[in-house]
Amino acid sequence: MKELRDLATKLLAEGTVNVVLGWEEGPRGVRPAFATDAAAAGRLVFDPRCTQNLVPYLSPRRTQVKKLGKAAVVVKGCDARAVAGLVRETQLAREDVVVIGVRCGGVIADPASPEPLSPATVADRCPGCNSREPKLADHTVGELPAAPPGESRRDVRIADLEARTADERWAFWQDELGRCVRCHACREACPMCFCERCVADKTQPQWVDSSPHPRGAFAWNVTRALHLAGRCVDCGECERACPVDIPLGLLNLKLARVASERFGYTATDDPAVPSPVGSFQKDDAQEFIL
Amino acid sequence: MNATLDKTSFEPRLTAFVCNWCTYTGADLAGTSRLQMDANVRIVRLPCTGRIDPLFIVKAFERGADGVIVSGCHPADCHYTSGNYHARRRFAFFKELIEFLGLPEGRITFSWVSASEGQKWREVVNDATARVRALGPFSGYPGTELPAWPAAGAPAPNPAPGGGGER
Amino acid sequence: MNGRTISRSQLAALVDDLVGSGVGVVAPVRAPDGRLDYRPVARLEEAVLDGGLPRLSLKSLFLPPTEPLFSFRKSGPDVAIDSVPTTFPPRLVLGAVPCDAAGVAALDKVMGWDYRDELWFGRREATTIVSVACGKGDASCFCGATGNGPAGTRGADLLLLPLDDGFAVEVVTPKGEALLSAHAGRFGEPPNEADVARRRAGLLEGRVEPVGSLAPVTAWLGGHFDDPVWDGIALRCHGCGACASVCPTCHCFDIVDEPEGVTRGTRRRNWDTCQTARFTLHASGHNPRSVQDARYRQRVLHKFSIYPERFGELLCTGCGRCSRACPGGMDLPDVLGAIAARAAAPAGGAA
Amino acid sequence: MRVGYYPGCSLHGTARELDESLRAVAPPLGLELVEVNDWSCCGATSAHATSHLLSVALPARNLALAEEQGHDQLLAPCAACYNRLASARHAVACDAALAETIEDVLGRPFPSTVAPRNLVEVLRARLDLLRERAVRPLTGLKVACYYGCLLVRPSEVCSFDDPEDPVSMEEVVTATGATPVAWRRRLDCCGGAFSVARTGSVVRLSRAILDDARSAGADAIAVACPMCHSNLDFRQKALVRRGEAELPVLYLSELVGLALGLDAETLGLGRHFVDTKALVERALASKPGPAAKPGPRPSAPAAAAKPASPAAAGTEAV
Amino acid sequence: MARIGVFVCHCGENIGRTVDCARVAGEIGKLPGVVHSVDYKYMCSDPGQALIKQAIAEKGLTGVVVSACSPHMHERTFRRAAGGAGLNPFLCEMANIREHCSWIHEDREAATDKAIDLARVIVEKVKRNVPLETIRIPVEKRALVIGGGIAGIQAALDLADGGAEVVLVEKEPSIGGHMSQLSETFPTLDCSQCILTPRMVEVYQHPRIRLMAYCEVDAVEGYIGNFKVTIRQKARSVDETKCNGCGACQKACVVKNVPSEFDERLGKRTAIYVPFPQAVPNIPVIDREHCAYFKGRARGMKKDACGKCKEACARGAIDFAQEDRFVTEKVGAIVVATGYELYSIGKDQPAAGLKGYGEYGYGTVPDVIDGLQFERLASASGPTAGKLLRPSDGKVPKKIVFLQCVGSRDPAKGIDYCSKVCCMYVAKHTMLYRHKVHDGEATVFYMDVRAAGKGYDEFTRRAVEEDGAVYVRGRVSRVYRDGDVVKVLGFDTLNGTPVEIDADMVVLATAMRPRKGIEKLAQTLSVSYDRHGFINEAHPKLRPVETNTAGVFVAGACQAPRDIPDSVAMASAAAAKVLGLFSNEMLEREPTVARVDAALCAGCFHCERVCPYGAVEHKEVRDRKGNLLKVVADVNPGVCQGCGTCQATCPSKSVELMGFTDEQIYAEVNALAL
Repeated sequence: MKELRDLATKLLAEGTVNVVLGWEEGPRGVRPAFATDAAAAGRLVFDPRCTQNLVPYLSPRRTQVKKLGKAAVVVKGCDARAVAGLVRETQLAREDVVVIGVRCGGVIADPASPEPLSPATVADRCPGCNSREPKLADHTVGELPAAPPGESRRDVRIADLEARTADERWAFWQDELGRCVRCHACREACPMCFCERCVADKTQPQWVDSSPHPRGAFAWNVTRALHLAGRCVDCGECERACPVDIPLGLLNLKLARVASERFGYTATDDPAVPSPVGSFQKDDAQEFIL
Repeated sequence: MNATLDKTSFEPRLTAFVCNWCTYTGADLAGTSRLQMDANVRIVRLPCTGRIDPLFIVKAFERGADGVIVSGCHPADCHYTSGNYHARRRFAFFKELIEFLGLPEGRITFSWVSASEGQKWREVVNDATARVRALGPFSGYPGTELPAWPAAGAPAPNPAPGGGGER
Repeated sequence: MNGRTISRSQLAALVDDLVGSGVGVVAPVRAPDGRLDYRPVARLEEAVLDGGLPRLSLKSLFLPPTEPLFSFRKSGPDVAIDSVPTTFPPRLVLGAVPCDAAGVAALDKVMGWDYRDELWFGRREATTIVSVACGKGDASCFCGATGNGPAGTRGADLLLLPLDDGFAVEVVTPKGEALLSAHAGRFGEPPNEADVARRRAGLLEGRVEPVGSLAPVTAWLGGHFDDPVWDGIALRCHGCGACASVCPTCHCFDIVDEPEGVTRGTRRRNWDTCQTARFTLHASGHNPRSVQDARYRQRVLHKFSIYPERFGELLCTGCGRCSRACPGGMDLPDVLGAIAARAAAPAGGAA
Repeated sequence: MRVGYYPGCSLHGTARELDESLRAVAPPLGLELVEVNDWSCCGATSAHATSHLLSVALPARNLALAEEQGHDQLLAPCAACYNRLASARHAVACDAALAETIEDVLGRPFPSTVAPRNLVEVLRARLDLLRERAVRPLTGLKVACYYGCLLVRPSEVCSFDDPEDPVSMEEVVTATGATPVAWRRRLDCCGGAFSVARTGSVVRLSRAILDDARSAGADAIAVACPMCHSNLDFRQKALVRRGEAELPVLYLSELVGLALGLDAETLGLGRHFVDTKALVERALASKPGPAAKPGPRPSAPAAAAKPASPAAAGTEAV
Repeated sequence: MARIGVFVCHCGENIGRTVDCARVAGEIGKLPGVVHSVDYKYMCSDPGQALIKQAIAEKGLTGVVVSACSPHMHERTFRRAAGGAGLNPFLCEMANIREHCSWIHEDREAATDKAIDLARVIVEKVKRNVPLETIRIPVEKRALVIGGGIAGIQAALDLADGGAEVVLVEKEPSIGGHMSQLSETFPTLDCSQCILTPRMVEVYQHPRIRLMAYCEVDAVEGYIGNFKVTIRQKARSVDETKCNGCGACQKACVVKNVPSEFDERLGKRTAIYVPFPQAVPNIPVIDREHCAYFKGRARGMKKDACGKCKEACARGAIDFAQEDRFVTEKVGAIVVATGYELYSIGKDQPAAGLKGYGEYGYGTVPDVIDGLQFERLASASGPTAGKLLRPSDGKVPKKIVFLQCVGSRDPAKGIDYCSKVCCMYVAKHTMLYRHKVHDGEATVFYMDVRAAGKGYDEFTRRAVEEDGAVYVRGRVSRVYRDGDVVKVLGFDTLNGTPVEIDADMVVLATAMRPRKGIEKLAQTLSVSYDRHGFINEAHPKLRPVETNTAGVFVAGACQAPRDIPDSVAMASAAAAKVLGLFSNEMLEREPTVARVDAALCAGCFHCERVCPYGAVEHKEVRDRKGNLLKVVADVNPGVCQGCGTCQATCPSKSVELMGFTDEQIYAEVNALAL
C-alpha cells in the first residue's frame, strides 16, 4: 500500500502525471479515487476490495477526466487487458497513460462487502487467474500474494447450460433477460464500450428496440455480447454493474471460448496481439456452413 | 404477431439474406431453369455476405420469420475477395451465441451457393423450410403484445419457442 | 391506535381467501440468486416478509419498466387504434417495505399533478398495500432522515408490526379498514399497546443513519446551483442510470413508437433516466447537461429541492438502493452529508 | 474387423474351395467372417432373366437379414451374388416405386445401410496385413488376373474399381509376391451361365481366354468368381488341344493362402480339376516361414472328391 | 411524404401465368406512400418504359418500383428510363417476382402472396432511397492482356491499333500459344505458322505493346480503371538487351536430350532453348532443371559444372545470376486469354473428379498419341520435319485409327461438355495423312460429327468423299499392343458388328480443358469460374466477353472450348469493350459506396482492417481553433467497391453503404412482417 502511495505522490510531484486513478476508502467500502495532490495520493489503497476496473475512465468519452490532464492508472492483471484493448483500437495512445501494475491475489465480488477474500466471496473471474502480475505496466507495486482461492463457478454454470436442451436454455435466458430494464449500466461500466453513440441508441433505424420487453432485451444482449466477441477483457464489470444481476459474464465467456477455440485468440494485455475482429484465416472452420 | 393460420398445417415464413453476386444469381439460375421449390422463402439482396449483420437476422425473427437463411459466395470466390471470410467469422460467433441462448439449431441455415449452383439453392431452400416446419412456429417474444395482467414486476415466464403457441 | 393482531396461520388463511376470491397477491419472493423480487404468490409460504429490500422497488408494480399505451393499424388512409385497459382487477401487495410504500405515495402527487395518469391511478385504486415494518436496514438506509422510518405508514393501507407469533395490524387508510372488515374473522384482538411501543422502539435501536436531517440540505440547494461542491462530484459516475432504475421514486419515462410491420405498431412507455447523456441531447447536437456533474446535480436537485418545492415532500425515501446498485461507488447519503456540512459552514470548507 | 459373410449357393456346392480358402485366410488378415444365418439364394442369372422384382427381392431379403444381425458390410465372395446384391441396392435407390413394392414384399424398408463387398475389395483392403504376413511370397509366379464381366460392371453399381481398366486384383497378386502379367482378355466373358445351355459358345470363349493367358506367359489364372472358375477349370480338359500345357485356375483367396504359408489341403487346392500340385510345390519351394495359423475347419465333413457335377456327365469334348 | 409508383410486369406469361399481377398491383396500391400501382404485359418494352416516364411526370413520383425480372437483367434499363424522365436513377429499384417467384412456384395463390411480399419489401426500401450521383474516376488508358495465344495476340493488336497502351503477359518463353504448334488449320488448310508468325512479329514491333514473355501475373489490386498489377518476370538467365537471337548458345549446349514441350515430348531440345524457330521474342531461356550448370549448383558444387553457352555467346548475353524480378503496372482493364490445354489421358489426373483412360494405352503404347502430337508429326518444323512417322519405330503408318470424344461428352470421366473443335481437326488430320501417305487408311471412330461453322461440314464431307477417310460410328473399348501392331477393338453401331483393326498408329482426340492454375489466377482477379475451371462470363448471351468483375474481360478458350475463328472474333470483341471503356476521360462508377458519419465515428478502425480495397483513410477532426478533437475513418469513394463489410463490422453503425443503408435494409426486413 505504502509503495503505491509513495509512487503516486512522486509521479504527481514530478508532474509526470496530473492525476492518479486509484482506489480509496469510501462510505461503502472502497471507491475510485482521482488523486490530483499528495494528500489524495496518500489515501490510495489496494486490497481485495479493489474489484472495480478503472480503465473505463480513460475512454475518450470521459471529457471531465480528460480535463484533469495526463493520467496514471492503477491496474490489476484483468484491468491491464482493458488498457491493451483501448490501445489496440486507437482509443488511447500507450504513451499518453502511465500504467501502475499491482500484483493481485484475487478480489471479492462486492467492493462494499466487509467480508475478507475467501472461496465464497471471491469474484467469479479470479480463480485460476493467469495474469496476477500485469505485464503491461510502467511500474509494478506490491508482493505477489497467493493464488486466488476457490473454484470457478462459471465454468460449471456454462457446462450445465450447454448440457440443457435448446428450449430449456431459451426459457432460462428469457427469464434472466426478462428482468433487464435496459439501463445499459453493463455498457457504461465496460472499458471496451467506448462508441460515440451506441447502435442501441441509433433511432434511424432502431435496430435494437429500446423497450425492456423480452424482444428488446434479447436484441440488446445479443448485440452487446457480439460486439465484445474477441474484444472482452473479462474484467467482470458488466455483471457487477447490472442492477438486476443478470449473469452477463456467461455470454462473454462463452464467446471468449469461441474466440480461443476457433480463432486462437485469448484476451491478453499485449496490445501487439491483434484481436480476431476484422481479421480472418483462409482455413477458418466452417463446419456449420452447408 | 397475429398471423392468420387459416391453413391447417403450419407454413413457416423464412427470410433469406443472400449476396448479390453468387447466391442471388444462383437463385436466378434456379429460376431460369424452372427448378420448383417451396414458396416460404423471401430473399433480401445484399451486396456481399460481408454486409450481412447479425442485427438483420435478429430483426427478421422479430418481424415474424420462423427461420432465416444466410448464403453467399464460396470462400475464395467472393466478388470483393474477402467479404465472405469476415462473414464466416462473424457467423461463427453469432451461431454459437444464439444457440447458447437457446435458439434451436435448425432455425438458421448458413450456406455457400455459387452463381452456377441453382440446384444447390433449391436444396438449401427446401431443406431449410422442412427443418423449420418441423420445429414449428417461432413463438416470437411473448409479453410484447398487449399486456397480460397482472404485470407484476417481471413479465410472465415465456413459453419455449419450440412449443406450439399460436403465433 | 385502532389496531388488531393477526396470527401467521390466519394471515396464511387470509392470503388463501384473497387468492380464492380473485384478488392477486404480490409479495417479495426469493429468486434463485438469493435476491428478493416482488412477484405474484399463490400462498403465504412463497412470500419472504422479513427479507429486507427487494431488488426493484414497488414502483415497478404501478409504473412497469415498459408498458404499451396503444397499438395502431393503418390500412389505406385510415388508422385503427387498439387502446389499453385502464381499469385493473383487484390485487394486494403483502410485505411491502415501508420505504417502497412511501415512494408510491410520493409519486401519487406528480402522477396526478397537471395530467392524471389513468394507468398509474388505475393500478393504484385496484391495489391494497400491506406494509411490514422493516428490521433489516443496513448502513446505507436513511429512511428516518426522509421522515418515514422503518415502521413508517406513508403509502401503506395497513402496517404489520412483527410480534412473536403473527403481526400487530395498524389500520392506516379507509381501504385498510375496508380490508379488515371484509375479513374480520381473520383478525384477532388489538395488541398489547406497551408491547407494540416497545417493539416499535426496538426497530430504531442501534440504527445509525449515514445522514442526519435533510431540511438544511433542501434549504441550501435552492440557491447554490453553481456552487463549487458540484465540480468533480460525479467524476467516478459512469452515467448509466442503474440508480434511477432501482429507485422507488424516479419516475421519468420515454415514449417510443415501435413498428411491427409496415402498417402496424405499438406506442410504448419505457423507464428513462436523467443520468445518461442522451436524456437531454437536442436534435441539433447541443446538450445542456453535457458533463456528468451536471446530470448528477440534476438528480440531487430534483429529489431534494425541486420536488419538495413543488409538492412539499422529498422525492426520496432513503431506501439506499442507489448506493448499493452504483457500479462507480457513488453514494447519495455521502453527497447529502457533504452538502449538509457545506450548508452548516457558511464560507469555504472542502467538499 | 467384423464382416457379414454371405457364401451363396456355389460356395456350399461346387465352389467349396473358395469358402474353405476364404475362411482360412480370414484370421491372419484380421477378418472375422460372421455367416448370416438363414440366408437364401440371391437369384443369380435365373432370377434377373425372368423377373425383375424377384431379382431385387431375393437379395433384399439377404441384406435385410444382414442388417438385422448388425452388419454394415456384407461380403459376397461370388461375383454373381455380389453383383445381384449391389444391383438390387442400386435399383431401389433409383426407383422410389420399386422401393415401395419391396417394402410391401419384405415387410420392412429396403436395408440401404448394408454395403455389399466382393472378394477382391475385401482382400485389397487388407494388403498391408497381407504383405506383413506373407511368410511364403510367391516370387517368380506369373499370374493372369481374370475379372470376368460381372465383377466391375455395370460401373454405376460395382464402383470399387475402374470398369475399363481395373487394377485391384493385380494389386492383391503383387502383394502375394507373384507377378501379374499384362494380357488382353481380363474383362472378356467366359460364357457364364451358358455352360449348360450353349456349351459350344462357352468352349469358344473360355478357350480364347486360356490361349491369351498362356501366350502372355502366365503360370496360373486368378479368378474371383465360381462361374468363371468352373468354365475355365472344370471344363479345361475339354478345351486344351493335344500337347498344350494345362493352366491351373486358382481363386484369389487360394493364392493369398499360399502366400500366407497355408497348406494346399486347408485351401481346398485338391478339389481343382486342373491339377495344382506342381504349382503348390513351387510355392512350397520358396523360403518357408512360420506357418500362419489356419482358419477354423469348415463344419461340413471334408468330402474326399468333388461330387460329379451333372454338367460333366452329359458332355463330351467338342 | 413518399410518392411511389409501382409497375407490376406480366413478362408475357412468364410472370402472369403463376402470379396474379392485378392482385399484386391492387394490394401494393394500398400501402402508405404508394400513389400509382399498375400492371402491364411487357414493362421492359418501349411502351412499358413510357408508362414509367409518364407516371413520373404526371404524378410527381419520388420513387419507382418495377416488380418484374431480376435486377441483373433490367435494373439498368429501368434506371435509365427513370433517369430519362428526370427522376434520379437510384430512386428506381426492382422486385424480382420472376426468377425468384413465378418461375419456381406452381401454386398461384402462394406465388401471388410471395410476389406481394417481395414488392412490398422493395417499396419500403425505395421510400428510404436517396438520390445518388454517379462517381467519376480517372481511367488508366492501359490494358493488361494475360496469355499470348492467338486470342491474346488479337486482343493486344486491336487494343494497340485502337490507341490504348497494352501490356501482354505470356507465361511461356514465346507467344504463339497452341496455334503455333499446329501444322495446317481448318477449314482453309492454310499453314498456321504462315498466318500466325506475321501477327506475332506485329505484336513484337508494335510501339504501344509492351511484350512481357516468360512472365506471370502475381497479384492484382484495385478496381476497374485503376488496377495495380504485380507481374513476376521469370529469370531467363539471358540478358534480353544483349541477345540478338543468333542461336550460337543452343548449338554449344551439351544437354541435348530434354523432351521438348513444344513438340509435345516427341522431339528433343537443348537445356538452353528457343521453343520453335519463329519464336517471338527470339530469345532463348535456360531450363534450370536440366541445365548442367544449375544442376551442379543444386548439388552444391562450387566449380561451374558447365558454361558452354556462356563461352559460345559473342555478346556476353548469358547471365546465370539472373533472378526473378517483379514489375508493377497500372492498367485500366484486364483481358484474360490464357487459352486451353489438352485433357491428360493417363491414370493420374490434375483435378479431383476427373478419371483417365487406362484402357486406351496412352503412355504405355508408344504409337498411341494425342491430337497435338499428331500436329507436331505433321508440322514441317516438327521432330520428323513433316514426315508422318510413328514414334515407336519411325515407320510410315499405313493404317491410322482416330478416336473422337476422348474425355469429352463423358460424365463418367468427369467432363460432360463437347470440346467443339475435335471433329474438325480429326477430319483435317485424315486429310493431312492422305496428302502425305497416299495409300494410307484412316479410320475415325465418332459419335456425331459436329461441324457447324462456316464451310465446316463441307470440310468433313471432303475428308470422307475425296480423301477416303472411313468414319465408323461407335466407341472403341480397348487399344493394346499386339506384336508390332496396335490392336483397336471397337464397335460399329450402324451395322451392329464389333470392329477389330490392326492399326499402325492411333490418335486420340482429347477434350479441351482450361490451363492448369486457372483457378488461382481467377481468384487473384476475383473472377468466378465454373466447376471445370472455365472463366464465368457475365451473361452467356448478352455479355459474353465480360466477367462479373468490372474491368475484367475474357477471350478465347479460357472461357469455353473454342476454335481459332471464334477466339479471334471474341478477342476483337473484348478489345472493343475495353476501347469503349477507355473512350471517355472519366469512368462513371456506381455511387453505391460507403460514407462515414464523422460525428459518430469513434475511430476504432475495425472498418479499415476489413476493407478489401484499402478504401478507408484516417481523417483528423479539429475544432475552429484547430486543436485536434479526434481521428475518424473516412472512405475514398473512388476506391470503395461497395461491399458493405465495413458497415456490418462497425459496432456503432457510423458508416453507411449507399444503396444498402441500415434504413433501407431495416425497412425491407420490417416489410416482411404480415
